[in-house]
Amino acid sequence: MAIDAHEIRNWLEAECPVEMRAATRGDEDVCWGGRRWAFQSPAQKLWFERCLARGFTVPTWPREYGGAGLSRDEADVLYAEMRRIGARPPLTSFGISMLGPALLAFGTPAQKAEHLPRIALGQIRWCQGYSEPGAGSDLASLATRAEDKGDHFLVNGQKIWTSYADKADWIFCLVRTNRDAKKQLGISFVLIDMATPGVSTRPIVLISGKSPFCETFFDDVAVPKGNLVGKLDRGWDVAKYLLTHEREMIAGGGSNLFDSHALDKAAAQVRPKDPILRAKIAEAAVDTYAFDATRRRYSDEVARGGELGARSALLKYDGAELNKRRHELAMSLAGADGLYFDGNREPGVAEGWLRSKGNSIEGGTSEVMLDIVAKRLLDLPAD
Amino acid sequence: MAIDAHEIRNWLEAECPVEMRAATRGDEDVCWGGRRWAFQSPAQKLWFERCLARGFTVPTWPREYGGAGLSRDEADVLYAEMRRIGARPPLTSFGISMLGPALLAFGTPAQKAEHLPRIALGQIRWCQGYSEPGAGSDLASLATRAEDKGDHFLVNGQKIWTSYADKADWIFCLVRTNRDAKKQLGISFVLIDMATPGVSTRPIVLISGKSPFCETFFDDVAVPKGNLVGKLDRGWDVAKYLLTHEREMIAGGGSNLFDSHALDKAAAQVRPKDPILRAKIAEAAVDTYAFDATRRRYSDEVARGGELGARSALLKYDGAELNKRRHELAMSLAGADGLYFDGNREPGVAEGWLRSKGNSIEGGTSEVMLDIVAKRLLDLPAD
Amino acid sequence: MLTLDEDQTLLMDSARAGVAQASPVSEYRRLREPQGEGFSRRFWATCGEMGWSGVLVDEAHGGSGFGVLGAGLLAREMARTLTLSPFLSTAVLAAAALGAGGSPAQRQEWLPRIAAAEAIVAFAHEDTPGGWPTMAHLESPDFRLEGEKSFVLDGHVADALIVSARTDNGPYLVLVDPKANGVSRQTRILVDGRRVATYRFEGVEVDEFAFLPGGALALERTLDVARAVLAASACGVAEEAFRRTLEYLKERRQFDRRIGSFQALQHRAGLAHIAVENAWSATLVALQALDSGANSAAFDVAVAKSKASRAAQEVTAECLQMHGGVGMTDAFDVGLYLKRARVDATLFGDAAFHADRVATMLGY
Amino acid sequence: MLTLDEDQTLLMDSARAGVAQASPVSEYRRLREPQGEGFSRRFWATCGEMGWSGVLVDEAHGGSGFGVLGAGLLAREMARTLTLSPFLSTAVLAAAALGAGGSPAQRQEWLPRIAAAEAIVAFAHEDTPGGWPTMAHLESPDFRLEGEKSFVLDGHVADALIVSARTDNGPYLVLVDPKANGVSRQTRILVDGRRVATYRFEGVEVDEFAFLPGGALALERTLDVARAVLAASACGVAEEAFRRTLEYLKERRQFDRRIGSFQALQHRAGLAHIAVENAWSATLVALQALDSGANSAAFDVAVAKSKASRAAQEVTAECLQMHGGVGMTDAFDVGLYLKRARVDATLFGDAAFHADRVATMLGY
Repeated sequence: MAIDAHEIRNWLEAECPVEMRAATRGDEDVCWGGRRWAFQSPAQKLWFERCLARGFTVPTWPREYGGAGLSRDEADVLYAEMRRIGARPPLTSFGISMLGPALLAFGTPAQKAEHLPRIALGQIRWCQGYSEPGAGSDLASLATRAEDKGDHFLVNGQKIWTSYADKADWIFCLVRTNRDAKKQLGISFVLIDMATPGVSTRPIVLISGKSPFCETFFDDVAVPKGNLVGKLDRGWDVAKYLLTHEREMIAGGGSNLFDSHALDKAAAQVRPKDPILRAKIAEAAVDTYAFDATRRRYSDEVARGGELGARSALLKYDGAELNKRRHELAMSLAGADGLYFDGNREPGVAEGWLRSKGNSIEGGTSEVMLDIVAKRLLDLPAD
Repeated sequence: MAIDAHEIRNWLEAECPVEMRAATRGDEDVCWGGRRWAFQSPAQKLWFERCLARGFTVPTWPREYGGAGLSRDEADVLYAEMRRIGARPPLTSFGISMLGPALLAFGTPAQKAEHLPRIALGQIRWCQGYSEPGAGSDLASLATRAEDKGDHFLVNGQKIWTSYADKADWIFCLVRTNRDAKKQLGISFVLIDMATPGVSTRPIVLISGKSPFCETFFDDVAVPKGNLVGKLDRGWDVAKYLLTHEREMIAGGGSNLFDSHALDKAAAQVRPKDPILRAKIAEAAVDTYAFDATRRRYSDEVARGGELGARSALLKYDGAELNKRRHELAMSLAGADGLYFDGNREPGVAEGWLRSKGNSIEGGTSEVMLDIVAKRLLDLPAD
Repeated sequence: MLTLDEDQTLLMDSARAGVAQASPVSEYRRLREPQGEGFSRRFWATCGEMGWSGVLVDEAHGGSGFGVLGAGLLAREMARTLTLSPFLSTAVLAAAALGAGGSPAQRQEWLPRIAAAEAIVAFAHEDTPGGWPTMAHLESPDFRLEGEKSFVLDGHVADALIVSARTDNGPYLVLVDPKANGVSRQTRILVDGRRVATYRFEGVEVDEFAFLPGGALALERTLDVARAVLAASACGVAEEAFRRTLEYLKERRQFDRRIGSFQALQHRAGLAHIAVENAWSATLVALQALDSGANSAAFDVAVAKSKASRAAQEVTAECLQMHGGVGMTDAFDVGLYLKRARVDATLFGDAAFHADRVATMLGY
Repeated sequence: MLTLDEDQTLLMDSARAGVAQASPVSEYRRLREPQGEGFSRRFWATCGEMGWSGVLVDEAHGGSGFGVLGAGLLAREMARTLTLSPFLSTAVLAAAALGAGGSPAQRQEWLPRIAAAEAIVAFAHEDTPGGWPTMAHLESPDFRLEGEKSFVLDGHVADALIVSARTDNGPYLVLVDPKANGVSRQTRILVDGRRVATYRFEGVEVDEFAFLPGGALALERTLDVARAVLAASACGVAEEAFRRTLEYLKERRQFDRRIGSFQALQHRAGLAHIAVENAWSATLVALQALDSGANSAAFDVAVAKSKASRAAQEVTAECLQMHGGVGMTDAFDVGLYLKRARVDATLFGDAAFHADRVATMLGY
């Protein structure tokens, strides 16, 4: 199926509700889907359904799984047209962005047939269970274990930082299936229905006051062996594939982590009277435009057939640090007014600032990213 | 001998030549002494001789060695009065600042009697031989060896960064006397007459174009055993004592590394038109005043009987980094005019900038200083 | 001498022990909740008993007279456990204003009650941006006050207000009864749980005895005292956050090592330590200069507030990062220090504002 | 696309090989000495043969027409070995000025000779601070030029000058014969060995055909091209210094380890790498924008010059520090890169100057 930019443009103009053409203000504007999903507005529902009919919830997935079967280049045309009118994604989920690609690469035909359409249709909401209290940056030291009980695994342990686990239907997890093997070996990638007895979650209150993350507990949870993705004890391969995929999305601008114009706009509005603050914003603007140029350059090089590889770590590091810097400066720009933290306040300067502190921790800490840059891009020795 | 501030003040007013009350502009204003010394002005000679007569070339040394026998508190009174009128030191040398204190602590009576008076009188100019091409930060891996030949050592090897070795009469050196012992053990502290056959020097041209340092070569140099200071194989103790002494001098403001007002003065003169540059200078000024407050606070705490200890590393680190930052900003303040590097140029903006780059290398690199801060002040583990 | 004398050391040590006992971080967590007053009257009474609320009040008025350095030492200790109390508003701002500019009658009326922690006196200075500038108009026989003030610390529970107002004779401080006709207020909560009020004054009648005779000089002095004490508070925040982080670095293991053994973190911890040390040194200089009446005091205060604000923000952010994911949770304390640092850094002029003043005072 | 096409890649690769062969760092060391001309006429001739001196000259005038991106690629390669040549003055500044603002006759006279590297044309723009601003006064039938210019690259050997001057109709560029009556000059040496001249113009007669018709727009275009190409040069300096430093980090041993294995140095090397990458990306954007005539070109150039200047200064300073003591010696090359970075960063506006322009263009 070839895609025609003109046709897409017309279709979007006709079918994308006006309300769905404004930037998402926060979680309340995101369409997540799932068993317990209730649309937040008629426009959201309409937009979701219209996209679904064309396979545009997952444009690059094969049609048999509910996608539109677009190539990457074709999908880029669609995305560009959507960006042009500021259209929101019809459906957002970790099933689309993370599990789907992993299943397409590692899943059995049965797994693909079972899970992919339900993701595409927004019927099942997924969450990710990687980190544990004792396994953060050092993920390979994870301790949640899955014992072989013949036809099923018995899973016991605890995950942390599972995004929206309290709202999710299923979770994809890294679990230890072999205690004798060394660290990365002996880990498997399994899918667990959150409705299984023994699964429980507890939201984590963040410093911003929000609770997008949970602790997730597994207490003698029985998981059918058919839910193992990839080979037994080789879940690390699946996780690594996903991680690369995730960081490449950042490179492609697929992350909303980073808004290269937000600081300028705020500064132009407020026009900082303080010359020192203005100087700091100006330098941050220069660094931000330069970083954005690197992100685009790498993306163009990949589009020309290059490999992004470990450069994704560079982008992750710098994007996160610049975003933190932007929020620090936005707070300074807001002055004392930015300190209000109650019901009456202006929307979210302080919340945004506090939330941004996690950017350099989640998805690989800045320290781990710099280790990767040094060792893999610069080839510096371990000794 | 008690010292009387009033008497000292009168004496200085009467005896310190007016020409000796201006800041030293560079090496050409320093009185170094030594066998080949020629005074650079009649005033320099007069001031030297008048101080010598009162033991003020080495005020805290015992009178038998040519000093004035002042206590530290008494000497502080003298120094304060000298600073008040901007009096230059009558004599400067590594013999006074480094070897003297080591001999006073570790020397035999014979060594003290032989060397200290000649330092006090400005007759012998000393240099320091520690670093080697393969032993910089890792000084303990030095390879210059001294073989026991009965009544003398036979010294072979190479030193680097020997300040003014081409102008010095004697050198104090760390040499390896025991190859089997581990690193620090097996090193000895010896005194070598530079006139001994087999000693040669070669000046090192720096990026600033100046050559204050040399490489010094020892080729079958015979050194009498009486020139060993401290115990055989325990020269590291002497060197460590000296290093602490050196860094404490920085804390006491005894180093001219750091001028906390230089940047302000330059900025107030030029009044940077560029607001970003002004902002950077303002932040540097804040950091500089704050650092200077720490230097004074530590100094006051030591004066009250505290120990400076490893905090000297903190002062060394921050003083050096701030001085480099000051010179970077001074270059920016000078703009394109600061780039001239020929006979016609304004005195030394670029030279000062280039010279400052060595601040964070000499006397312990910034990296080693931060290691010390982390391990000794913060007690962080080595694992 | 940039050292503490015996009395000052004693004050600091007893405050550290007393504050930790009377107002630990767990107490802060209780007090920050929106339903309460945002501070503990019991702890405020303790401040009275210990002589802390009277730190800037002379002995003749029942105070302990430890001076600005004493106030700074107390603020630094109180910051370590994130104490919420009217110390800054009443014991520092109001006492400084009355001490520097109050008439004998004004001082007699308020200073003993401040020293005894029997009154809460708030200081209203910041004109609401875009609101009315606060003016006092002479309409004989009395004055009328008009305007709007924001960020009035503890304004929600104040027994009296000291309001800065423009007059035809320059700026003046005016004592105002918050219950007077024409005064209205709204309570707000800041990101560190602190309460402030926004005050509106509409045709509020004040008589001539309400004006502090000290005028503009008293205002400047009060602001400088507040800035130096806030710098000290910021130092306490940064020091304590860093102390806890060092403990964490020595405990937390990843990759089979204590994370504090990683050289990159060691060097960054070293830099944080240097920042904290320099911030406290600069603050000590400023506190002493205010006590001695040194000519350099205004400059020293600007340096201290700029340095301590920046250091506190940067160091607490580093501390959070070094904690990794758990640092992002409200359950861990490190995020609380980050928030408090931001508030201390911002009130009465942030790092950039005071760096600009430094440059201006130095003539460029 | 922020990528190079085949021709551009070929140009870059051949320049890298050609420059390294024709003008290695050892050649730079010879040329910087004060006794010579400060560049090699032989290498300049090579530039002519290779089409490098004609990079901005269109094919109709004998150039290779690679455009601003081509000029940036060449400047970056030439910077790697610290090449000294009239490339920036003649092939970039003069060619850009004539191309953007020259009359057909002016272009016909000079562009072919520039493309062939048969002429050295210097660009005199910077009024000496405190000196006379350069003005062109109309005194019929001719004009008279008055003023003083500094930092005229290769002014000491120029066959012609292009001088910026104020006129009653705004700024104009004027072609001036350096041997004309009333022109005097003094040669100076910069910290990276580069020669510049200070020119004085006293009643220098110029006829109307000496003015470049392009006026102020041509001047702005020329400055922007020079800034972008200097940014590219600064990138080359930083990249090469860093490449050499990485080698050193992998070789040099202290404490029984290669120093490149110390995590603190690894992370700092990582940051240097990121700075270098971002500087080049921003520069590439600016070079392309100048070629495509994008509206954003002036902004992109300001970003690039600011970023590349700062990155080059900071990265070369880091490189020197990572070399330790030997970095301080003239015998090692790393210090040479530090000096060159400072000069590239300073000429035509430093990092702070252009960051200020960025802020102004963004409206704050």
